[in-house]
Amino acid sequence: MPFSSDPETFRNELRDWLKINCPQEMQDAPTTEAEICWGGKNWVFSSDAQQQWLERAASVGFTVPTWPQAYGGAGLDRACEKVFHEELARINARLPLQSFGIWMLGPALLQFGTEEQKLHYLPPIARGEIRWCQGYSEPGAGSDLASVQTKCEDKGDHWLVNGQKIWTSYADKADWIFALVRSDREAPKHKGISFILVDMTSKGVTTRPIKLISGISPFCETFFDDVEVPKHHVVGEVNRGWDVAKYLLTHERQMISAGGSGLFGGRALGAIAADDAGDGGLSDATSRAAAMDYEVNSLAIGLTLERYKDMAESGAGVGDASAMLKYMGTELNMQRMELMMSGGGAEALEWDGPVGNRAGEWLRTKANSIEGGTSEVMLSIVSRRVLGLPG
Amino acid sequence: MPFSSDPETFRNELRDWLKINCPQEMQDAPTTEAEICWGGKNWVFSSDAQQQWLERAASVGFTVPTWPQAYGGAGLDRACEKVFHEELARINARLPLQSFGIWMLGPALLQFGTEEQKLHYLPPIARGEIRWCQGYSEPGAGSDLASVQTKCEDKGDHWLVNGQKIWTSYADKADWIFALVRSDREAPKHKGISFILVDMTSKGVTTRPIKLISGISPFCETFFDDVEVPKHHVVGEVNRGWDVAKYLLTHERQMISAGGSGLFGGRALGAIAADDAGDGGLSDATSRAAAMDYEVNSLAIGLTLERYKDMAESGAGVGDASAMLKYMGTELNMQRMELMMSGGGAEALEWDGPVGNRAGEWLRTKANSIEGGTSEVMLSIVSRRVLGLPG
Amino acid sequence: MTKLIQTEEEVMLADMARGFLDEAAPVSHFRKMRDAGATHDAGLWREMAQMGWAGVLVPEAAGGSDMGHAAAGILAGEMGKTLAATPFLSSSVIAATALRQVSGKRSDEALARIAAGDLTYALAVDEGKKFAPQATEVEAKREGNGYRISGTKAFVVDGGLADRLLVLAKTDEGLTLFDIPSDRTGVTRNAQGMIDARDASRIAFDNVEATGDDVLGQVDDAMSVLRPAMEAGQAALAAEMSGLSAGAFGMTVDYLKERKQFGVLIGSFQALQHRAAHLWCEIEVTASAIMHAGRMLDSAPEQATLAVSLAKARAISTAKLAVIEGVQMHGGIGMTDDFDMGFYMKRARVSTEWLGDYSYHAEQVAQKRGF
Amino acid sequence: MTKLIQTEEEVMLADMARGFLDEAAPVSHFRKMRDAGATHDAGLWREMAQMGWAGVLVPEAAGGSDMGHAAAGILAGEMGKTLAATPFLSSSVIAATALRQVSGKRSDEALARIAAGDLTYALAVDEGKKFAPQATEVEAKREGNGYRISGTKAFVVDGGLADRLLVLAKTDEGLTLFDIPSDRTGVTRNAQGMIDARDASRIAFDNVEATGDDVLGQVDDAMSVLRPAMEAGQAALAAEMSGLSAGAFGMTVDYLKERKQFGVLIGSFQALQHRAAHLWCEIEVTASAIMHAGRMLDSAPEQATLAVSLAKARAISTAKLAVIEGVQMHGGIGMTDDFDMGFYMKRARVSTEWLGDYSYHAEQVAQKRGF
Repeated sequence: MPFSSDPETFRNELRDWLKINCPQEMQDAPTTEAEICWGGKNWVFSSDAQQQWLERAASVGFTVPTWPQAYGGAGLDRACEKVFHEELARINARLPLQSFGIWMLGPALLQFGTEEQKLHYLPPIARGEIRWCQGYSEPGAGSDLASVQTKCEDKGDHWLVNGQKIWTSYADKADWIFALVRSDREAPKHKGISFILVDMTSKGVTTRPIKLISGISPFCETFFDDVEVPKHHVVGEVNRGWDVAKYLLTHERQMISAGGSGLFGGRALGAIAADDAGDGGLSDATSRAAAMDYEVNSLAIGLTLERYKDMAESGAGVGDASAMLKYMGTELNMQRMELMMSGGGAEALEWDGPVGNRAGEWLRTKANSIEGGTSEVMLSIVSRRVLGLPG
Repeated sequence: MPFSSDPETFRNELRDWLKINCPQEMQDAPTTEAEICWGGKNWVFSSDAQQQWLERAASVGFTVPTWPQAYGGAGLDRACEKVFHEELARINARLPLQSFGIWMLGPALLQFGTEEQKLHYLPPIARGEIRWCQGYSEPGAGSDLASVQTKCEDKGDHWLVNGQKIWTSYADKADWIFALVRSDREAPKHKGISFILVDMTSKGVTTRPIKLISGISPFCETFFDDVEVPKHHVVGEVNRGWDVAKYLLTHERQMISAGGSGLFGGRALGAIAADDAGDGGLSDATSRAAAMDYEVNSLAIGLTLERYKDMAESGAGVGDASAMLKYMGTELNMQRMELMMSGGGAEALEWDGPVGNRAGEWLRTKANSIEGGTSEVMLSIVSRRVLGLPG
Repeated sequence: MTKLIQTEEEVMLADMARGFLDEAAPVSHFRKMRDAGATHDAGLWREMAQMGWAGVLVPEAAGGSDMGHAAAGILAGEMGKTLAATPFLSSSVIAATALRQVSGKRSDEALARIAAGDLTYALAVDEGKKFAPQATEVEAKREGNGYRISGTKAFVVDGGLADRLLVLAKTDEGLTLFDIPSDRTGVTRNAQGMIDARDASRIAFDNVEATGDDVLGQVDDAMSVLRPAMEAGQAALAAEMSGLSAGAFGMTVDYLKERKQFGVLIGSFQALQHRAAHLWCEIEVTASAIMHAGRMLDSAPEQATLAVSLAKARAISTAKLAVIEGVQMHGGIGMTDDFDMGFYMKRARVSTEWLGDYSYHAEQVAQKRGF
Repeated sequence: MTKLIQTEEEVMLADMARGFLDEAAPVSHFRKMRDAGATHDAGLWREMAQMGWAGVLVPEAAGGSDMGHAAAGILAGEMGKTLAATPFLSSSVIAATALRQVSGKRSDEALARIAAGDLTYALAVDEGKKFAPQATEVEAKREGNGYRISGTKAFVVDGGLADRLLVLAKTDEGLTLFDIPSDRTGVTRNAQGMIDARDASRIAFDNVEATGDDVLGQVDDAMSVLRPAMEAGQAALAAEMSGLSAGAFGMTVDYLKERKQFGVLIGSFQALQHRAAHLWCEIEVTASAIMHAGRMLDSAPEQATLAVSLAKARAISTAKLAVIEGVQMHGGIGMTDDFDMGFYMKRARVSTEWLGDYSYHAEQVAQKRGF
C-alpha cells in the first residue's frame, strides 16, 4: 500500500497502519538486549510479536523508511520521516529493526554502490535477513584508521585477504562484514585502501569477543587467513576505499552523537536524578547544579542535531562539522552517566544491583569518546578542516 | 636590639616590639593604593604613621625579615618568619614596605651578586630608599622571554643600551630597573643575554604607562636610547643573565601564585558571596556549588603553597614544579573574581559602583595567567621538565 | 515548527546587516563613542530605522517591517559582532513587544513612532544585584483616581536616552507596568559608569504622578504584558551575545593564524587548536538554541519560556568562554585597552546580568523540565 | 602543626611499603584475586601485620606500632597505587580508632588482636544510596536489660571477611554503636557483586540480640566514638585514592612516552601534554590536602573535620580526572578488561561513594568555612 507524501495525510495513514500492524508488546521500550531486533540468518526472535513487527514493517519499507522503495525502503522525505518517528514515539513503539547494515553499509552503497550491488545487498538488509558488521580498526592503529595493514592481494579471479581487525562490533553474530583492506602497498597511505565485502562464513574467517572493563562487550577481534573474496565485492573504485570510509565516518559520527543528544520529548536527567535521590530530592547544590548544566547542554545539543539534519536535507553539506556532533554528543553522554552513577550512589556500585547494570552502562560510555574516532581526532578535524588552523 | 632565634621566645619579643612600634593606623588593611608603601626617592608618605612604621621596621630589619642582617634584614629562619607573619596578621598590621626590590632583585643579588653589589644595593632596598622595576618582556616577544632584542654593546668603559621593554610594572615610579639585554648577538638565544642594572634617571631612558582593559595600570613601556651603563652594573656573569632570569621566574611564580592561594585564616569566598547575595543567601545551586568548589580548591592550593615553602626550606629544591603554583594559583584567582562578579551582579558592572571597583579587579586578574609566564608556558614547563614528555 | 535553518530572506537580511554594520558601525566606531563618552548615536539609529530595523517587530499597518523575532535575533546578532550600541533591544524588541500586547490607538501610535525611530523606550525593572521582577520594591500608591510612584530603579539599560520608561511597580494586588515619559516631574535619572560604556541609569522616582492611562495592560497584572516583552528581550540579547562570541572568536582565530612565537604560528600549537575547536563547537551548539528560541517566539510565543531561557543560558556560558579564551590566547596585547578584545569581555559581562544570569535561566530550564 | 613534608621515618616507611607491595601485591596480584573471585588474601594480610601495618594505630602497649594517621595515610596511599585489597581501612584504621576512643580491657584486647592481624572488623553504617549516618533506620529496641537489633545495612565494606561488625543503630534517645561478632544469630550476610571486585556485603539483622556490653562507648552517643573513627577512615581512604590517582597517572605518562601514532610519540602532542600537566598539578595539590589531614588527625584530632573533608573532596575530584584521562589517553586498549586502567576507574568510583561523596564533603567544608 502506498502512503501519501503529504506529512499530515501521511500522519493519519500511519496512525491507522500502526493501529493494525504494531503489536501491543512492541509498544514499550526493550528491557533486555534480546528484545532489540538485529535480524540476520542466526537471529532468534524473542517473541512472535517481534517477528510480526519486523515482517509487517519490512513489507512497507518501514525498517528503512528513507531508502528508495526499489531497495526495500519507504522513500520518505525528511518531513515524513520526522512524522514517522514522532508517531512511533507517540505510541512508544520500538524500532522494528536495527543494524549496521541500516546505519552504515546501506548509506555507503546508496552513495558508492553499483546498481547491481544496491539491488543485491540492500533489500536483505531492509528485511532483516542479513546482518552486517564493520571491519575498520586494526591492533596498534588506534586513531590512525588509514594505517590499514590487512593485506588484499589481486589473485586474478579473486582477492586474497590476510590480516586482523579489532573492535568489530557483533562480528560474532554477523553474516557479512564490510572492511577496509590494503590493496596497494606501494601507493600513499590513503590511496591504497579498498572497501570490501566479505561473507563471514568464508573459509579462513574467525572471530572472538573482547571483554571490556564494562564486562562482556559486542566488540570482537576478527582474523582473516587466506580468505578468498570475489572480485565484484569491492564498493566504489579499487584503492579508493578511503573515500567510502570517510563518508561513513561522517555518517557514523552523526549516529553516535545522536546517542548523547537530549530531546525535548525525553525525560530530564534532573527529574530522574531527583527520583533517584528520593525524599532527598536534588537538595544538594552540587548535584542540582550539575543536573541543570547537563540539561541545558543536552537540550542545546539535541537542537543542534536537528539543525544539522535540516541543513543536510536542505543540501547544505555538513561534512567535517559533523565531528562537532560526535565530540559534543559523546562528551555529553559520558557526563550523563557520571551523573547517573552519582545519583545511584552505593546502589550503582554493583554489577547487578538495585538500579540494574547502571555501572556497566557507565563504563561502556567511556568508549564513546574513543570508538568512531576519539574526541582528540574530532577536535583536530574541527581545528584543521573547519577553522583552517595550520599544521 | 637583637631578637631571639627561638620561635616562641621571638613571638613574645615581637609582640612587645609591635606594641611599641606599630602605629595604630597601620593596624588595618590598606583601603587605597597610596596606603601601600612602596618607598623610593619620589615616595610621598600617605601619613606620618606610614613613615614611622617603615623607619621603625627597617631599623630592625623587619622590611626584609629573612635577609641577613648585614644587608639590612633581620636574618629570621623559616620558623621565626612564620611567627613574624602570624603576629602581624594577628594585629592586622600592614607590611611596612613592599617592592620588586624585595621580591625580585634582592633574591637575585643574594644568589648571584658580588659582595660589593649586595652591600651597595640591598640596604637601600631594605630601607625603602630605592624603588626598583623589572625589564624583561619586549614588544612582540610574548611568552618567548629569551628572544631579548634590546641591544647591549660593550663600549670598553661602559655598556651602550638601545631597545624597548614592555610590561615594566611601575617603571614610571621606579628609581632603578633591572633588565635583560642582548650582550652577544652571535651566541645562541639563551647564551647571549645579560642581567643589567640601570638608573632610570640615566640619559636616554624614557617610560610611559600602558592602559589596560581594567583601566589605568602599573604597567609601562620603557625605552632605552643610547643609554650608557657602567660596566660593573651586571649581575652574575656577562652573557649568563638567563640563569639569573630563570631563577627569578621560578621565584616570581611562587610570589604571583601566592595571590590566588586561600588561607585558612582568611574569610571564605562563599561566606562573602552569601553576604553579597543578602537575604537571598547562596540559595541558588549554581552559585553555591561554584563557591564550594572554589573553597575546596582554594584551601588545597593554599596548603600546597605551604608545603612547597616547607620543601624549599628543607633544601628539597622546588624548581620547575613552581610552575604548578603559578598556574594553579592564577587560575584560582581568576575563578575567584568571576565568582565575585557574579555575586555582585548588576552592582559590579560599574567602574565605581556600590561594590567599589570590583570590575577593575576582575579584569585585572585576567592578566594573572599571562604576566610572569602564561598558563600555557607553565603547563609546558611541567610536561617537559617535570614529567619529561618528549618534544 | 519552521526548520532550524535560515530562510532565504533571513540569509539576505543577515548579509545586508553585516554589510551595513561593517561600514557604519564597526568596532572602531564604538571605540570612538567610548573615547568621546557617548553612549548613543542618534544618526546611526535613524539609518537603522530607515532600513526597517527599528520596526522589525512593528505591524506593517503601523509602518513596521514586522519581520518577527527570528529576524530580530539576526539583527541583534550582527550588532553583537561589531558591538554596535543602539536602542534596538530596549525600544524595538522589548517595548515594541510589550506595546503589541495591548490593542488601542495609543499603543499603535507608539509602535508607529518606534518603527520610525522617533521614539525610544527603556525597561525599568531591576533594583538590586540580580534580575528579580517579582521582588520589585518600587511602589505605586493609589491616590485619588491615580497613582504616586516612589522608589529607585537601577541598571535601567538605555535609561539615559529613552523618551519613555516602562516602570514595574507594586500596586495593591500585585505588580503593574506603567508607561510614562522619562522627563515627568519627580523622575531623576543618573547615568551609571558602566564597564561596557553603554547607556544605563539609576532612576529615582519621587512621588511621581501616574494616571490610569499610564498603565500598560491591566492593573495588578503586569506580567501578561511584561513576560512576552522580557522573553523577546532575553532571546534577542542571547542572539546579540552569540554574535559577540562569534566576533571575539573570529578575532582570536585570525590571531592564531598570523601570530608567531618560538618561530612558529601559535595556531599550530595543538593545545590551542583543541581549545579553539572546542570553543567553536560551543558556539555552534549555542547558535542552535538561539535560532530555536526565535522560531518558538514566532510560532508559539506562549510556550517559548523554555526555549528562551535555554538560549540565554547557553549564550552566557559560551560568551564567557569566548572572551576568556580570546584574551588568554592573545596574551598581553589582549589585556591592553588599545585592543578590542576587552570591549567584548566587558559587554559579555553586562549582557550576562541583564534580564537574568545563567543561574536564573538554568533554574527556569530545570523547572520547565520538571526538576 | 608539623611541617607539610615527610619526615625521614615517613620517607623510609613509604619506600619500604612500596618495595613490599611491588613484590607481594602488584596489580597483577589483584587481577589474580579478581579472576579467582577472591576478595581477601589472608596470607598477604598476615605479612602486613608482621610489618606492623595492621597495628599502625594501635598503642605500643597493646603490641601496635602506633605510627599515627599520617603514617596510616602513607600506607593506604601505597596500597592505592597497586590496588592492594586488604582489611587495612576497616580494621586497622576505622575499628582501631573507634576502639581507642573507649578505655578498658576488652578494647585493649581487641586492639592487640587487630595489631596481630588476628581480628578483622567492618563498619556497618550505610543503608541507602548515600553516606548518611544520621539517617540510620536500623533499630536497636530495648528488651529486658539488652537490645534487639533489626534492619538491613548495605555497602558494608569488608563485611564478608570481618570477624566483628561495628553496627550503627537507632536507640531511644539517639544513635548507638554496637560491636558484635558477625556470626551472631540473626545476622545474615550477602556478598554484593561490587564493580571494584572488593569485599562488600548487604547485612540483614533479624531481631539480633545485643547486651550492654556490646555497646561501644555510650548508649545514644555513637558519634563521640564513630566521628573520630569515620574521619580517620575518610582521611586514609582519601590517601588511598590519591595513591590510586598517582598509580593511574604513572601508567598514563609511561604510555604517552612509548606509544606512537601517526608516526610520532603521542606524548609529543601538546594537547595531551597540557592535559597531563594539568592532571599532575591536581595530583600535587591533592597530595597537600592528604598530608595536612594526616597531620591534623595526629596533632589536633578534634579539629580535623575540615582538613579531612577537604582531603576526601580533593581526592575524589582528582581521582575522577585521573582515571577518565587514563582511559581516554590510552584509547581503545584502556577500555579492555585485559588492561589494568579499568581497575583504577572502578575502584575510584567505589571509593568516591564510601564514607561520603564529593557533595557530602564539599558541604562539610562549606559549613566549617561559614557558608
